[in-house]
Amino acid sequence: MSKEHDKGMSLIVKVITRLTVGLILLFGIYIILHGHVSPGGGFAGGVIIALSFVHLMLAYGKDVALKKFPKTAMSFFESMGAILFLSIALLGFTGGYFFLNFISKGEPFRLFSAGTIPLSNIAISLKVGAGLFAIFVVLVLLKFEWEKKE
Amino acid sequence: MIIYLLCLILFCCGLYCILRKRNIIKIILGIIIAEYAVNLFFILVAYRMEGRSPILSSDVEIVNMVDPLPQALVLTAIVIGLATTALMVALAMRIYEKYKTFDITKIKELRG
Amino acid sequence: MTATSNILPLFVGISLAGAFLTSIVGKRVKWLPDLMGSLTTLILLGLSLITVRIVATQGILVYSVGSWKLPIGIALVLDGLTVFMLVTVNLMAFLIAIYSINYMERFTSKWKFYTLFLLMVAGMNGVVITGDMFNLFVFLEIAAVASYALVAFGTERHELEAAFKYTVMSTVGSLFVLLGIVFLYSYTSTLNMADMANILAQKGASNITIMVSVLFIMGLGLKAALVPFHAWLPDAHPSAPAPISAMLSGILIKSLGVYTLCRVFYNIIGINSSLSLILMVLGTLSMVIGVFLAIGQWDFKRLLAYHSISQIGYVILGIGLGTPLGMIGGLFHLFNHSVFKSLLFLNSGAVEYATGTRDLQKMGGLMTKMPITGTTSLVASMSIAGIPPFNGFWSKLIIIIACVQANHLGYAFWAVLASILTLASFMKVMKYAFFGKLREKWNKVEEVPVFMKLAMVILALICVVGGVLLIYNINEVFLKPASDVLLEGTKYADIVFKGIQ
Amino acid sequence: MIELYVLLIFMIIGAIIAIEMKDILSSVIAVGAVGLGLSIALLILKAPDVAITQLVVEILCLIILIRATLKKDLPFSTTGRWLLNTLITVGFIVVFLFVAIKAFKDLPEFGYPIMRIANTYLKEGLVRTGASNIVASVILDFRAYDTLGEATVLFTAVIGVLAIIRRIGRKKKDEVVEEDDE
Repeated sequence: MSKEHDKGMSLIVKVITRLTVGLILLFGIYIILHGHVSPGGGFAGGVIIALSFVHLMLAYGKDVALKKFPKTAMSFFESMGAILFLSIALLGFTGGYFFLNFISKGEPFRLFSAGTIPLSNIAISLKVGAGLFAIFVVLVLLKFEWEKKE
Repeated sequence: MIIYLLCLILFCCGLYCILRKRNIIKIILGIIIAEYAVNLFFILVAYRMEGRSPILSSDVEIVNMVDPLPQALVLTAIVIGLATTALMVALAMRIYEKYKTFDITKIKELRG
Repeated sequence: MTATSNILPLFVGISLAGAFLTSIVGKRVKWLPDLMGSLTTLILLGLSLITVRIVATQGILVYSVGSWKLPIGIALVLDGLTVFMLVTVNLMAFLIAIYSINYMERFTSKWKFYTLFLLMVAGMNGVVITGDMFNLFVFLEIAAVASYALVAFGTERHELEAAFKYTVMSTVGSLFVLLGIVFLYSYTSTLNMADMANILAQKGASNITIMVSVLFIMGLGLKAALVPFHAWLPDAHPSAPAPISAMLSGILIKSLGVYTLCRVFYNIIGINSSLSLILMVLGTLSMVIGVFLAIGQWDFKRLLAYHSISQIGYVILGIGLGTPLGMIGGLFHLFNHSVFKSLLFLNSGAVEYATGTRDLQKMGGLMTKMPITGTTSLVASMSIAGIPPFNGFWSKLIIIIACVQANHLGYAFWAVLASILTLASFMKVMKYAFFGKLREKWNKVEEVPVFMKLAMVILALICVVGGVLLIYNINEVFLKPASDVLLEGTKYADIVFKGIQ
Repeated sequence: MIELYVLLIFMIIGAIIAIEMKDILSSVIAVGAVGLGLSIALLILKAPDVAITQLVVEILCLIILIRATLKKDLPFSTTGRWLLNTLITVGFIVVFLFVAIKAFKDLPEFGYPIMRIANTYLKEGLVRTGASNIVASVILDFRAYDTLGEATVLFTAVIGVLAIIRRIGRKKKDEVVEEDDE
């Protein structure tokens, strides 16, 4: 515990981060799930999820953030999101068309409506969240050659 | 009319930055500004006077919505811009590692 | 809508699935990326050969993605020109994927290479097959973003620098294209190419058409490396790994630049005499300036890159002429150029693989040590220089005859001059690299591994028999439908609308 | 619509500051201000989806860019033919704007788009896709193929960044290199 406190920013930032990071994550999930009834959607929600982890990493340092969301999980979620979205597209062939919205549309204005749209939102958000956090981590952890020697 | 022109002036600011500045990060900033301008232009041509946002409500019927298609396209364009920017920043940081500078007049191993 | 048209979305779907699977599994299993790369491109090649037959028997095919009919959804269109480009792209992609199996052993992280390679193929297939303006932009960006990363794949200093230069110029090009699409959307309120062509034809000429033409010439000129916009090409193409140089020079600048330019100007905006003149002048400038810049080069790949600019000039000149003969010549030269320029880049890669240098002055006498590389390179050089009976001769001949027929003797003169200078330049390459005295340093040089040889030999065979494409029967199903699409001009719209029913 | 003009002028001033500022960190923050202005402008133009996305993308871009520029040396140089090159660039921009102004006269007036296709989306979007957010129904149903492309561009960029960031790119014949895969 004490070792964790050595890295990252000051105590005030850490306490506030602990309070807000969960809320940001939750807000991201809310935005994803309600993408088809209110503004937002998979992409914006995915970026918000990535930002919540970025927030954690800036405040606590890389070790804590990478323990919560390890690199292997990142690349897995990224590829899975992409494959999931492509499978939704290919599953449309069951109805005869690429990208056919093949699930019943349901009752409008409800959370469970609009066929494949919420599913696509989830797939995209997985991809975007994991992918953008991966880009951030890779760029932040990039140590220059001459920095290593010092 | 004037508003379209202002938007294209913003685009030209970005273009000037790309063409004339000699610093890698400034060039990236120029591309970001130009992208913003194009995205804004796309939304501007979709606007309708006294329009409403294209989200239906279950209680009241909303008339006079703005054009939803450009909004969907701009969402795509923003993501593409982000992807290009991330790639360019990665390239810029690797170049900095190799040359220890962002100045492109000093980074000239290749002849034009 | 028939069952056969379900083949259309597969071109993008299969290549994307290949790329995603490679990125998941390829990390752990070492041999899998090679297999995935070759297998995916082989399937795509098979599918594209099937489409040749489909278009010959059934005519144009239109596919509505997600069952949304033409103006409101995205339509995929399969016509003669699309088939022609699909075959060219997938044939080259397959051969280059085979070549990469051995060549990319010299690089780390092979799975990243194959993932990006397949994404680039997906982007090019998507650009070629789409019938929607914004969709074209999206797939253009996929291919372009993948190529930025691939140019920097060696991560040495000059490679990073070249990749940055390429990225900046190409992104500016994309922004111009996007701005052009915004103008077109605002003016016509549609994104479908056929619908757009109809409305533009109804509204007649206006300032918008001029503005959009300027934007597209700048944007797509940057992608195709026409002469005022060519500065990135001589850096980017030599810096990439050899298979990627072959992809970039062989098909990327053609499918992103030349194909899109043709599609927009002939089928959507509609060609007129001033646009045609601009295309011909740009083509001639590229042709002559490219070859003059190439003569003085001593770096093998850099020399080839300048010749790419020059040869793209021929293609644009032929297509810009606007006569049926010029059109066939331009498209035929496009195909031939992708064959022999890919082959030459693969040869340069083979030489680099064996000796570790690209400097022509340091080579010499390699023919005795590397007979297959030397022979295939000789075939490709004679092709590009336009010596009968190789394929390059026929296409150049057709373009020059078309120039003379259309009473443009000046352009014909420049075309002949550029051809002679190309010959001189490649005689230099042959003399310094493959003939002459063998240097002692190269005594231990060995011929390259089997897959590299295989790819080069197949390409050389295509060079030798390429003239066959002009024989009446084959021409009738492959080249002529492609040039017909361009000759129809804005009537393209009616044909697409007829195809939807 | 006066607020839109004010915002656009604010954005142009922000862009000019970003271009001309000597300190790169200040430039990056000025670009952040431009992006924020854009986000508010999108909200005024009734595009809430795009505004949210623009805002979050802006934040992420800014963090990455600040990371890239922090504590780096910032040399500025002007090349020999500074005046000539600037004149050519400005001349090009003036010609470009001149052609654009002519073209604007043929565009539909601001605030009155044609909306041929868009009316179909507005009328039938809810019934045929079930999503009350028409923008969501366009990006994920009517034009889902574009969104597949968009997701692929991002995927390409991630793999591309991973490829560029590799410390060792080439290896000699039969050399075994430790590969740090991420």
